[in-house]
Amino acid sequence: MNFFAVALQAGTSPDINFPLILPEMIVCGVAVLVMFLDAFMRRSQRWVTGGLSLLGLAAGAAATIWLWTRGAGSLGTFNGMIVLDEIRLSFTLVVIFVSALTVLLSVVWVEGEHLPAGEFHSLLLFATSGMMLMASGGDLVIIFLGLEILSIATYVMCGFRRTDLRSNESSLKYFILGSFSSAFLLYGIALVYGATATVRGSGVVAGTTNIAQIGERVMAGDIMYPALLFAGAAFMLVGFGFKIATAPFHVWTPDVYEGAPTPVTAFMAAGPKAAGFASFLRVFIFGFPFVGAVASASSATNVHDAWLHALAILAIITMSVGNVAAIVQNNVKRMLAYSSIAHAGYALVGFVAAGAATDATQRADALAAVAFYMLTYAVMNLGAFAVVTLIARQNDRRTEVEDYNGIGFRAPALSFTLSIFLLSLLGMPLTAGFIGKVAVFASALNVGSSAPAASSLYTILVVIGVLNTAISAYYYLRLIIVMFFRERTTEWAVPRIPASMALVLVITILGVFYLGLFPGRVLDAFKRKPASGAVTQIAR
Amino acid sequence: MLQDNLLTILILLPTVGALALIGHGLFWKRENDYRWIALLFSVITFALSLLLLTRVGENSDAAFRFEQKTLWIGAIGSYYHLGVDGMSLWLVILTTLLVPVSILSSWNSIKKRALSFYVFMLILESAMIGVFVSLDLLIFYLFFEASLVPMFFMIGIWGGERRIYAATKFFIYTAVGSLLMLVGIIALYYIHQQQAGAGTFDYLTLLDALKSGRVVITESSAFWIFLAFAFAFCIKVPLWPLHTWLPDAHTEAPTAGSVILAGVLLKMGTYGLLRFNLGLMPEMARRFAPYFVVLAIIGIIYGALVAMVQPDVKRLVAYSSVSHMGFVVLGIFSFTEQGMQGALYQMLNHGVSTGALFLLVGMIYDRRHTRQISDFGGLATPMPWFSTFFVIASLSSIGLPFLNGFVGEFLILLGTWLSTGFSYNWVATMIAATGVIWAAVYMLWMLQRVVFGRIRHGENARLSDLNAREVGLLIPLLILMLVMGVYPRPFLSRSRESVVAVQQRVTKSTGAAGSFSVEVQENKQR
Amino acid sequence: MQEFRLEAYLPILLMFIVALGFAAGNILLSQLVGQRKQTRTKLMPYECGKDPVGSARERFSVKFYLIAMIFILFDIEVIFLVPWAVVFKQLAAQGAMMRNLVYVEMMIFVALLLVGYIYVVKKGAFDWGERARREAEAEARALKDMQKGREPSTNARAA
Amino acid sequence: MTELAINFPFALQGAPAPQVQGIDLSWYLALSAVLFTIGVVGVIIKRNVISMFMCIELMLNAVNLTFVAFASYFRDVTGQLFVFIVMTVAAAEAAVGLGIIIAIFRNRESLDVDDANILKL
Repeated sequence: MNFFAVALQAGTSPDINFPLILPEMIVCGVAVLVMFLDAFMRRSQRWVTGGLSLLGLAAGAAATIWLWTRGAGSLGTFNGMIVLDEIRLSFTLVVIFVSALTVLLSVVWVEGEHLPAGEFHSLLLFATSGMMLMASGGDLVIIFLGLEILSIATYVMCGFRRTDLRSNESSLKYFILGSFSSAFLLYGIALVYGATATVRGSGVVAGTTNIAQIGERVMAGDIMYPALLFAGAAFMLVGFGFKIATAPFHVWTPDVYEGAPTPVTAFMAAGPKAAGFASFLRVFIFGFPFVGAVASASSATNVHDAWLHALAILAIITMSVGNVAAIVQNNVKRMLAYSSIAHAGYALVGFVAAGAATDATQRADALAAVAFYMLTYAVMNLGAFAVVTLIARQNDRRTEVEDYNGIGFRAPALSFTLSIFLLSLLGMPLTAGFIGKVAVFASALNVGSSAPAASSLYTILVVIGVLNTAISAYYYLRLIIVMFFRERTTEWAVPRIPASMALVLVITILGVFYLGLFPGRVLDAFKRKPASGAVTQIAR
Repeated sequence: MLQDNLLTILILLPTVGALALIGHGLFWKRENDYRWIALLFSVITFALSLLLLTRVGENSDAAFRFEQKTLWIGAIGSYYHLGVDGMSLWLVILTTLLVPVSILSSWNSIKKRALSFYVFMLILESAMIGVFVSLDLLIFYLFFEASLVPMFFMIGIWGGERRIYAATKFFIYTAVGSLLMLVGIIALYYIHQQQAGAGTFDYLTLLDALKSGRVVITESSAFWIFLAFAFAFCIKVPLWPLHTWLPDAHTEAPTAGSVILAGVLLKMGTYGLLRFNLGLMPEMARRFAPYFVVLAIIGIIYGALVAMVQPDVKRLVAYSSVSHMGFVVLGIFSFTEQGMQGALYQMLNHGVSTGALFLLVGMIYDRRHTRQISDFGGLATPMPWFSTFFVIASLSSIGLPFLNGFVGEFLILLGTWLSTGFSYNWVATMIAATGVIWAAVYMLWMLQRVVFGRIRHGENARLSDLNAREVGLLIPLLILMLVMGVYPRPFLSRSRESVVAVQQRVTKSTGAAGSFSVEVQENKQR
Repeated sequence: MQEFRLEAYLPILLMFIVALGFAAGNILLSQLVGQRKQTRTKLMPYECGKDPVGSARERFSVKFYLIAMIFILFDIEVIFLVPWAVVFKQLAAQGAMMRNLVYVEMMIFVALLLVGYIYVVKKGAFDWGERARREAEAEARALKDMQKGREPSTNARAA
Repeated sequence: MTELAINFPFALQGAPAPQVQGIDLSWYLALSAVLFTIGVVGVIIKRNVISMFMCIELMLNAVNLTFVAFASYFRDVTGQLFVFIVMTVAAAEAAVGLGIIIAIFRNRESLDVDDANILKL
């Protein structure tokens, strides 16, 4: 249950284990520190705050790896509020990676736009700690809290270019629709909380918001109000669907991504999406698990089937809508926004596979595939947005496709790197995007091959995914075509590449090829259970 | 050392060359060096590829040589597995031969962005070699797709007027097909995992499991997987009616691009059909054979007829490719030793002859900047060398005896005649044979209008004949045409056992999906 | 039903006294210590800071909203203090270590609030000084211009 | 009153209807569902940013009502704890939201709140 509840009722000591949340504490602490520093420094010094942020993120990553390899001991799990498993840790690393690259991406940009660097970096770190909490939450309270920490920081970051109306508008739209979806999620949580109450003898045992407990009760068919559970799951599906931008809850994405400052767009497309997937996966796969043979005849057992099929349909719609709509876009950021919707759809295929998996190995494989997909998407997406930032110049002026006309051989380094990222997003072999897609699609086919009854569903999902990849070729290639196959008629000065930006490009390019050529280590690592003291469920 | 890692070296050497080019471009920026570096690397690659002949001797058995196998992605279970047998041997050598030839052909015609051009060319060479030597399905797919990108850039940047349209069409057509193949590959992996314990992408492991019956692909799965593979390869071949990307791509590509496209890229399709569709799903291959034969014959006739009315020489040669590749598919699906050997031989022939034709068209285009047949006429007078080569290449393409085309087409038609895989095989043979006549019609008619007759346009009279470089790069192709036409044994005997192995597999296998029962005749000609 | 005992409500009485004393003390202190300037505005009847005569649709300075928002933020944090205070005694009874832990945790929470407060101060949210006055005057000018139906003058816009 | 009693699907079969403070739990849930729906409809049909924002607050408070009703019925703290967090979050969102709205008004150089409906959210 929760901290206070247990303390009051049982009179036991609270289940505190600080090492378990060390990464979160480090990042959060550095965020406060950066904020504090920013208040006392006269001129905002981007290198100080940026460097400090990077250090903090590195320390957070180190703590995460330490948790993974050494473990946090079996002291406690804050009464099941925090989990320690490979899903949390792999998503945490992805999120930290995204934030670190965003810091590098924004350091020079923030200065060029005459914006306060310290504020930006502390917001970014707060958002990161929120995302990390989302990945590590074992209780819906923590997940909601993390989500809100993330969202509130991101609302501000979207509108960070205060004097630009596009940025304002993006921020407002994100704010309205983001809090709208949060309310849905919250209502879902409330209904699940009420639904999971059980009857013991003559008394009523309170409902729970602990995901593992929800899972146990659903498995046992021990649910007082099954109908409420369905409704709650549906509301949560909508809430999370908004956050990770699945169609038909994607309407905010293009506007927000287009209007937000480009580095923020890069961050939003990669980080919050990964974090959203982490908690979405955890809530649905562990909270409403596959019941199988244990099932009593109660209708509660069908929650799993219901969300699985809903999600499969969402995946199909998301992939198709994202790709088809991206074709007609003339703004590069908007195009990449639709592409990010499509990529959420591909990742959902892996999600469905993880949900449908009948044994633990299959599920672990599928979950690792989704985490890996998020990592590959983060790498190539951040790389692409880094180039877009450079080409956009100040005030995000040049983000139309025409602005890329014939720049291919004027700035070959930039254009070829962008092409590599686009081809990776498209899923060409030798790049990260290919392995990500293979991993996700393979997990779906794997599930399909071992569940012959419903196998056609998964095959259809994969085939639709593959056909969508072919559709996506059209708009990714379009940008390459515009850059290389057209001639430029107007003047165009080659943008100067600052050192931090060059570093981002080098990291992402190496990442794209490393993950594309030698993905084995990362994939294996994402499947590895934390060393010891891994308490994912609490025994009651 | 060299011998053991030969295939890896062959794949990597051109890429190393590309990196060297980029390095050179970054530090020295000397435009004239690029082509020399590219030529150097491609010639070394060619020389090394000849070492393959040392272990794949005449009458050698069907086993793979120069095998290399290292774990690539443990989590997925994919191996870096290479090997070469009689079927892939000649395709590799054809690739390594055509690349230096096409680099030479673009010696002066590629002025703009030369660095990128040669870099793409060398990367393309790596990918193409990789396709023919990979024995792991995922690696195969990887190279298969990777060959798209450089070609896409080559058409798009250095192509003709409608290059963007052609490049996009080329990319999307081929990508759609190969992506479906990817689904098929992953499905095979899990079928193996389900029945044999561990999943694998390894071709030989899969083949063993299927041969021994440890793994049986159910009929419905085999149906879809076969179609997925076949779709990918038929687009690449291209088989009618999936051929529409080809005339555009060939016509708009720069000369070197057309040579590589016709000479090597199309062969990936037929090679894939032969290796994977027939090897892994022989029952399905038998079941689908009649449809493939019909489509191949339509392709032969259609390609020839459309070629006849083309006003553009390059487009004419492009459509002739559709016709020729139809022959190859026909030969493959005859399931006789002659037919399949002929198909393999015809792949090489087509690479050499059509490659030479595209080179010649490119040379005349460099001089006149037009490819319209009506703009020429009587070139024999000002350009005797050119005309001689052009006539010989055209005749080889038609299939004149003593030239290479004849051997291939004759074997294919013979094989089709002897085939028992489908009924009315004699009808098929006869219709296909008319394709040869049509080829003679359109080629000779084109020759008549371009090379012979009197000069109708004044500027044609002042055209300079081929220079030493051009003659030099055509000579090897010409010698090949003659040698392959007169003395095909060294080629055929090396590939025979591998081809027969596939043929035996198709005709003898009786799997769960063997609902299509055929009276399989033991091939008496062996 | 528990017996009614008046002494149980003693803390509430104390609370009343402290609150009353604080308010009264402040008024008294400002009367005694503060300097007095009789301006026209100050001699106006008090109407919550608004002009008693004129249009009701008058715009406030954005500063008021800012203060209000900051107030809400700090105000709402108190709700975390209440449950803590409720269970503190029980937790503290479990031993010195637990007591210290729980105490330090709340101190960290308060310290974080303090950091936020210092940040707000340093960023000038409470700055009603010269700069803020200039801004307010510029806003007032812009308002007047608009009421007269003109476009806002350029210098108001720049301000 | 008995005629109005609706048989909610989550009422236990045969058992007496669960009550909170002498009122059926169902009524609390129905009220919060109605409030939530009003909020959702408001966000969808309103064109004024402030109104939309208020509708979102309404949704959040509807959720709070659900939580409190359940928590009170279960005699459990979890739900109430959630309410605390929701209230804090709502306050933070209010601050950020108003900040965003003010930023927009400054850039539009407009004093009228109703101008925000140009956005056509």
